[in-house]
Amino acid sequence: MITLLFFSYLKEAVGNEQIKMEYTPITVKQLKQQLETNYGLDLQHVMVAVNEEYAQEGQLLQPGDTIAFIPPVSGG
Amino acid sequence: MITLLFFSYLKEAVGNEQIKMEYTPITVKQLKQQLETNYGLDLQHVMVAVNEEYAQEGQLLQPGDTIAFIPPVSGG
Amino acid sequence: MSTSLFTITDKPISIEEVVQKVIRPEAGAVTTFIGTVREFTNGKRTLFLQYEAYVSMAEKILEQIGNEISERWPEAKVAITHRIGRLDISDIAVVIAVSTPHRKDAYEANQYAIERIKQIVPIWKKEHWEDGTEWVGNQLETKAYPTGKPEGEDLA
Amino acid sequence: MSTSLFTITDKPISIEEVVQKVIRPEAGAVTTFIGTVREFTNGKRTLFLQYEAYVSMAEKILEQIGNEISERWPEAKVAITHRIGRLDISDIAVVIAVSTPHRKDAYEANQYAIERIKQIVPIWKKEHWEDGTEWVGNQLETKAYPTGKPEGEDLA
Repeated sequence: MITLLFFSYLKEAVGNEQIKMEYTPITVKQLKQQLETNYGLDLQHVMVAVNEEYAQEGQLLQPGDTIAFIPPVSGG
Repeated sequence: MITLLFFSYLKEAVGNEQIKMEYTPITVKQLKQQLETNYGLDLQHVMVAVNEEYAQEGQLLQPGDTIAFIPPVSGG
Repeated sequence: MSTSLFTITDKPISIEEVVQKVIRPEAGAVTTFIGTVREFTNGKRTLFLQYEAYVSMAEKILEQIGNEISERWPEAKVAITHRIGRLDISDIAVVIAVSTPHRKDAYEANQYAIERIKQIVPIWKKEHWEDGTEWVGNQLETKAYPTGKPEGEDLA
Repeated sequence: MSTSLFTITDKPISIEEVVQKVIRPEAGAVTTFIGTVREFTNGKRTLFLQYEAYVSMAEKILEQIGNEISERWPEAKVAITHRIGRLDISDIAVVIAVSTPHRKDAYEANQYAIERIKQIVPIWKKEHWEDGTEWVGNQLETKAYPTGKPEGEDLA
């Protein structure tokens, strides 16, 4: 299993803060493409954190990973 | 009459915070020279305020003026 | 209050408490940055804001910013508290306190901290206007997505 | 506390109170500078400091600095409180708070204020060391006069 987390407008667009998915050996980039297709999202400017660390697009996901989708931030 | 005010190490050197003097029509510079002679002070780096405003050396004193001798400041 | 130097909280922030975390005998200068909720942005009135964070990661990234500052300004000590939840006009959203032996470093390191917060810390704010709501959509706070999603040229 | 924006006090300074004087709906950024008593200066241990001011003039000059800031940063609002009397290590000597709509101005105007305070506000501090006392004799805090008066090259 992997856990997906959504924040800000993505949470509202997906309709969920958290989604559990079966693990398959794919990269961050492939997961983004999959979500863009399934949910009609645009994730081009969305950063991805794997287990609370920013990840490169090419990173291969591992079973148990928590993948967070981080829209452009606006704290401060 | 004029009133002279001393601060910081000048107050200790003069031994007084405040001195009243008879008014005579002299400039700030002349007053400084007079005090340097009478008290053995060095006022070269000391600014002078007349009635709470920084004054030029050439300013002529008026009766009733309050003249403050302002050593290099060290607030903050 | 949290005694941690880098904290996300849903309670009002005490400036004194954040400052106390960095005051120390060897530091003579403390700078703070206090971000408050502004009523008007580009002429539009804000009623209130809703801040949301990926809390556990946000605290880690705040700590990372602290480490970046230590590399650049080795004598600096930093504490940052960011509030989430509903904030009204003039409420304090963030307090950054930096102490250093010399004041120039305290200003520079503090400014570095707020710039980095606006770049990488996973915190988002939703503007509540009189006529709707908008998630603020980029780091420079100049863009908003009225539909709740990026659109138009942002999708290009 | 004084409600005046520019104040000399012989009481401990509340950071929150100084900050509250400049928080307003149109400002989203507040910077503060907090000057604290440092224990070591050039390797020498300070026991405590004694601050003295020409109070009435000092408040006027602080206000003048506020006016200078308004000329350079018209949207800035400034409050400054400086403490006098005996201050121990880590006690707060001065708090400068500046609010602006945009943060860059808040940092710049704040730094301008502390530089000007160190140049022109009639406040002096006397260092109390383990082996004596010294009036700090120039604006850069690098010189002291062990005899209580300038001497040597400072007289040249």
